[in-house]
Amino acid sequence: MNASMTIIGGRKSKTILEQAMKGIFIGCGLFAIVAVLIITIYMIVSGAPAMFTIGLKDFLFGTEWAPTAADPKFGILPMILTSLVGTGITILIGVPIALMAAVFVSEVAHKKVAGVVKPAIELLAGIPSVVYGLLGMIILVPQISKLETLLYANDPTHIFTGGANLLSGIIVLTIMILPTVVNISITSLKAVPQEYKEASLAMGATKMQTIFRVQIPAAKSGIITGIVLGIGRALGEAMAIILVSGNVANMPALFNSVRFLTTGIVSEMSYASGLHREALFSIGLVLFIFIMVINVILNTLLKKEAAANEK
Amino acid sequence: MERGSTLDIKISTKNLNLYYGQNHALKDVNMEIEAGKITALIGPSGCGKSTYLKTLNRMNDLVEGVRITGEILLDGESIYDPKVDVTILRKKVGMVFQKPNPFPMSIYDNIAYGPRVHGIKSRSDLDGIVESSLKGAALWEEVRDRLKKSALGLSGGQQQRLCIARAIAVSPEVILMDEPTSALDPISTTKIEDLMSELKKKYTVVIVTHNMQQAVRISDRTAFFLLGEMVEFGKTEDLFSMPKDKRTEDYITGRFG
Amino acid sequence: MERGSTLDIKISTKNLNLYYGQNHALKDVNMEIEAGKITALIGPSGCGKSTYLKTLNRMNDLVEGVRITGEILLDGESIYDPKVDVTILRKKVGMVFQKPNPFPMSIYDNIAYGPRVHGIKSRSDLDGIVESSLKGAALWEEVRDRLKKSALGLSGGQQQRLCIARAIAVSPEVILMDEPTSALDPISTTKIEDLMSELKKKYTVVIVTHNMQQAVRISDRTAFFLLGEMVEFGKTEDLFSMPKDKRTEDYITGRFG
Amino acid sequence: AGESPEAPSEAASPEAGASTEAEASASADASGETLAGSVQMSGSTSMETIANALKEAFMATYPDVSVDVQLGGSSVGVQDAQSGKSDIGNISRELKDDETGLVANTIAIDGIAVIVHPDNKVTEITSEDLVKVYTGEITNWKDLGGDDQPIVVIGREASSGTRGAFEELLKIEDQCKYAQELNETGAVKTAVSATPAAIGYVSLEALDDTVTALRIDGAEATEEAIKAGDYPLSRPFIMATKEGELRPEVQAFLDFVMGEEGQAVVADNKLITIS
Amino acid sequence: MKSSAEKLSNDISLMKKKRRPKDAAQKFAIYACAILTVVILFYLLVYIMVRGLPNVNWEFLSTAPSALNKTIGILPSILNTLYMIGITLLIATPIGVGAAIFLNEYAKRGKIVKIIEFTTETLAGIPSVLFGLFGAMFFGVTLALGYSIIAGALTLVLMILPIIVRTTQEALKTVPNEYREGALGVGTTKWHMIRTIILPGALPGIITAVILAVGRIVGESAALLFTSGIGTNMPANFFGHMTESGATLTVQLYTYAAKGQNEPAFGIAAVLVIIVLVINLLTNYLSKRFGNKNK
Ligand SMILES: Nc1ncnc2c1ncn2[C@@H]1O[C@H](COP(=O)(O)OP(=O)(O)OP(=O)(O)O)[C@@H](O)[C@H]1O
Ligand SMILES: Nc1ncnc2c1ncn2[C@@H]1O[C@H](COP(=O)(O)OP(=O)(O)OP(=O)(O)O)[C@@H](O)[C@H]1O
Ligand SMILES: [Mg+2]
Ligand SMILES: [Mg+2]
Ligand SMILES: O=P([O-])([O-])[O-]
Repeated sequence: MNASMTIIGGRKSKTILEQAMKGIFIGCGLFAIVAVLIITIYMIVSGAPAMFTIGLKDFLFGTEWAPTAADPKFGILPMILTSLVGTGITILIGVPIALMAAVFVSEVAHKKVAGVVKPAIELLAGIPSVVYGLLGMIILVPQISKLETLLYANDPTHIFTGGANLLSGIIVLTIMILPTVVNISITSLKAVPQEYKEASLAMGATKMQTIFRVQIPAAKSGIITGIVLGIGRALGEAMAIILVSGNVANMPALFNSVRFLTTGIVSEMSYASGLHREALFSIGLVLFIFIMVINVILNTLLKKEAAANEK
Repeated sequence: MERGSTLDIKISTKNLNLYYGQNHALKDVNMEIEAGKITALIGPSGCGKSTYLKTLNRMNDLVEGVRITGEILLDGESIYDPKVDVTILRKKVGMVFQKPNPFPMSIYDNIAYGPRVHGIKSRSDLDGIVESSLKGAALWEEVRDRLKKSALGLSGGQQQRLCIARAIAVSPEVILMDEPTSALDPISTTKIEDLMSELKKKYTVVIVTHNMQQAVRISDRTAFFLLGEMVEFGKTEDLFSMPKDKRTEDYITGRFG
Repeated sequence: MERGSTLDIKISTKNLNLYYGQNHALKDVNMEIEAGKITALIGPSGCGKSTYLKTLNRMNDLVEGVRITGEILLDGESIYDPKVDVTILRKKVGMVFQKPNPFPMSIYDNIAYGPRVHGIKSRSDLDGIVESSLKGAALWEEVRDRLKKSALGLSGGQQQRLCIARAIAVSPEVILMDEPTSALDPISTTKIEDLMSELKKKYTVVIVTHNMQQAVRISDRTAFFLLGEMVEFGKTEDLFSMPKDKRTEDYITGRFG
Repeated sequence: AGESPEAPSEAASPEAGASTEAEASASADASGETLAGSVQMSGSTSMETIANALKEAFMATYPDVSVDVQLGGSSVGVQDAQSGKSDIGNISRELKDDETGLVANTIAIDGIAVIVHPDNKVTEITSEDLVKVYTGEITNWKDLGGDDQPIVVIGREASSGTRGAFEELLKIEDQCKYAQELNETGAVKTAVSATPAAIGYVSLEALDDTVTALRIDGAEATEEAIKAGDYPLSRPFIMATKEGELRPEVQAFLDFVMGEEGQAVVADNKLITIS
Repeated sequence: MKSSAEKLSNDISLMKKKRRPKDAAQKFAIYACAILTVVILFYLLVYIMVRGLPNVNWEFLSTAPSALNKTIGILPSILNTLYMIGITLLIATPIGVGAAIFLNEYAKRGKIVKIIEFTTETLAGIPSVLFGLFGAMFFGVTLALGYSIIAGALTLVLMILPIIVRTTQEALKTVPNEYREGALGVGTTKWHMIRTIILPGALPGIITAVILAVGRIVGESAALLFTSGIGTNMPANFFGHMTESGATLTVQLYTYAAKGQNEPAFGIAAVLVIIVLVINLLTNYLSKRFGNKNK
């Protein structure tokens, strides 16, 4: 506490601790970079060679997946298409429903109703995805089977799936992403400044006009984030849909037994060896690239949007 | 515009009481707002100025637990009648808020929003309305080249004039303004004050202000509120030069508030 | 305390320039701050008062992209020398901010925070420092019974005096205050103004204020800043009664700002 | 001579090994109480129940040995045992010619039951028809004397020993047209029990009353029919180990399984013991 | 078609209610979707509980599954889940909090921050199957950890790191800058300031981060199936157990579901719903307290 000490120089030990802590924090920060680098490199190193051994065209556009046959085939087009179609339809159905439900909770519902519904949705967002798979397997698949029998009764060429098919997979995925998208949409709708709503109503707009023309557009970036998350969840989900989608690498059709990129990996991961195992890593790499591309595209879109709004 | 030509009273308030739950926020307010004039509402913070203003276009309906008794007539029609279509009411009685609140969309779309809501779709009609509204709000020259740009890029004062233009765009009869300049710098404030005298040529204006000089400068009538009561109401010059009520006098001479 | 007895200058600023990225926020400031006096910095918003104040204890180091040229000497030692230990500098040059910012801990711990940082551990020493600092900030009587209570429970004015006490607790030589009363009510303001004249008996005080009356009331020297320039600096009474610069005159007569 | 490392692994019965080696080397594996370590098994899902039952019985005797059972199908058992990732590979079929380097310890014989939904009128099938059903030549139950409903053909994943044995025994390798490929014996059983038009194959051991086992070529799917050689679909349960010397706890486990106690567990699980 | 002048005309009584078919349709859509969502979700919740709770009894909760006795119990899975949570958090929390501190308190806006934030986002976007794939190979084979709880936990560390970094960053941002200035103004060093002012202020947020991470760990299956496996042995040795295979509740639920053993699967599902409920209540409670404190 000696006030007349000089301000120059001073306590070495303190600076060493300072520097050490700073170093530790930098290290922690770099950890994420290292992790992503290792994962990326690992995926590429283990996934890329097989693609070339098999031939990029045969791999990506081959329609037959028979890795253990005497004359093995490694075509993953059915899985790619299944993942794209499955995720696409899921989002197409799930997002509007989720958005409307979010509007209901945040704008329309009575406080008390919202007070019950919101925590329930949060609860369902937190439930492990396998539980949705289990429920789909028990509740949904038998019903879809009945529907299938009804629809294809006179079609001798149809291979019956017993309800375990793309349609079941899509329904399970849709229900699974609902809570996530609803939650995020509620949050972003709530974040829309009250002033926008007031301004719109004060001009004689109705509540619905206000919701659809002002509030939803203003919440757009948050809602899109929710959609991105939903896409990520749907595209990346494995354990829930492996239980309900039949798991044969057919081309996607609602009543076909199908394999997604994810379930393709999971179902053979435990026993694949040699080129087969490498091919699974290649599927992983394809999935990885899909996710990256979607994230990057949507993020740039979002940023552009945000930038445009600021100008 | 002047529909009620037989009568100069645009809005009349009769025994208005308003409760926020237990909080009795407006107490037996009686007041007649003249057409084509600027009426200023003054009073210390929390006295109910904003609350009263919001009863005039039923923006209070949004607040939960609000209870209202008494009557407000717009051109002789009771605005709290259950049969009233609130959207028509609010089209007739526009509002500008304390904090400029343009929508996060282009300048053009901000102005066109109201007309579109009321069913106008034709591009040329909209173009015309946008231009005339912006001119009416003295903003046209500044933004004519950037109508497609986001309104959030405007300065605070410009944003507030945009909000005025947006309110004008649906051809209201009354414009309510809640401290429209309190968030602005002096230059923007002057611009908006200048605009007011233009506005009253076409619209009936009711303005809340905490700035007594402003009330004196721009308004024809002034009402002084205190603790939910309308204490005094009269010609602005009279109210400030020879207040009838002791409380008004105390307030305008700066003894409280 | 008066270390520089041969010299009355506590801090001298030489050709100080400061840039926030592209923004040239301080332009060639030269100024000598006398020991044991209160120096007030006045000027319109954005003129660089806070910026200059923060250069004096290097709080600007926290801002990204700051670039500084020129020199500031504290008792003849350059404070921007690379060898300087900033923590010692800040111990010597304490700071009180515009918004009272007590830590979310007890009153006692708030005051003891600084001394603990500087290595004082003994309970009785700390007790002594806490008491004397609170007395020095004229807060002791009001809080002696609630030292263990959270500082966030104090009123705004008390919180600000607590912050002054916290600054005093490390026995600084200089205390910088950035509009310390602008967030306070008149009574609290008076208390703090009264405190100032006490403080200058022991410390060199530099205060930023937007209130010219306050500068007149409390300061010995006043510096007028405009657009990053130090326009005029002199005895407070001289500066206000016969400003040398036209711009100073315009400002203190209320023609702008 | 007392330090002979081969001795324990060569010992035919655990009792004999234990009593002779105990005094000689005083090694830790000498008695059940002091034997410690871990035994890693992986592979067949058909063998999951028996493997877990044997594990439990073994760990009751040797509490300090931790036995772990992982699944993945018989091919995983082959690979893991070959690579040394597991001590024991569980394989529910014969080893193929190219699966070398392993000692095939057959611990039991199991049948493969062909199962249908309990409501299905069809209760028996010839092996020729079975081939046609699985290769997609017959697609409706009415062609087999059942109701007019399309057949849902359920099978196992490629690494399955059950599938391997089934397809090999019927000589339809790589020719099956499956509607569903499931990863576990239990999953096939559940799927069949939930799908009225389904047909599937599972380990005999997994049978219960949620499904009906078809008679094949007139023979019931039972232990007796298999022993008598009437029922065509049977295969061994093999616990394969790497050639060469085994760790004492692994050897002890195998000895236990082959011994009386182990075979009693095997019998309890409706499997045919090796005698 | 009315002209625009007519449409905006004020010659209309307030009492003339307009008919708005579009509004009605939109309202209908909102209600329909909301009811659909709510009905489905509540039905599922009730279904899980009705089917699951009857299976949950003391024996179910307190024993290991036995193939010999044909009984089912989830105690090992409960313990494995706790192991998984413990080990994962022990590693991920300091790293995540440290990274957040670096980003919020030390780093200057610039490339490195952008890269770290980008990679954190990337980590958050990678599907858990890929973590499983990577973890099984990298930790299981390359680092020779095999099927073990530790291999699973290390995999999960990578997965939950983004949650912890982001949530902690948010928490750090809510610590008012005035505190930092106040502390530095009396001459404290940066690390001391972080330790005494910033971290205590951000603590509720960090706890929230940890709870969110727990939720993620509890719910994970794909990343664990191939890393920590499906073992259900009771831990015999506290530390030794980490190197053994161990199924968490969710993994065990999956294995039962995959085998078609639905009753125990629903039993575990019911237990998981209750766990998630507790986690949500905790986060809500914390964020409320946290939110109020800063007002
Ligand atoms: N939404 C609300 N819910 C409950 N009470 C409210 C609400 N809005 C205002 N009040 C209360 O009603 C009273 C009047 O508030 P009002 O906003 O009308 O005051 P004001 O005169 O506009 O004040 P200011 O000058 O601060 O804007 C106050 O006591 C206020 O607390
Ligand atoms: N952290 C910062 N980064 C960039 N520019 C800044 C920063 N702080 C201040 N400035 C800019 O520097 C100039 C001087 O600001 P400063 O805060 O010193 O003004 P001031 O005189 O204290 O004003 P006020 O009376 O409003 O507090 C202003 O143009 C301001 O925008
Ligand atoms: Mg107000
Ligand atoms: Mg300042
Ligand atoms: O799981 P399998 O026994 O069929 O290999």
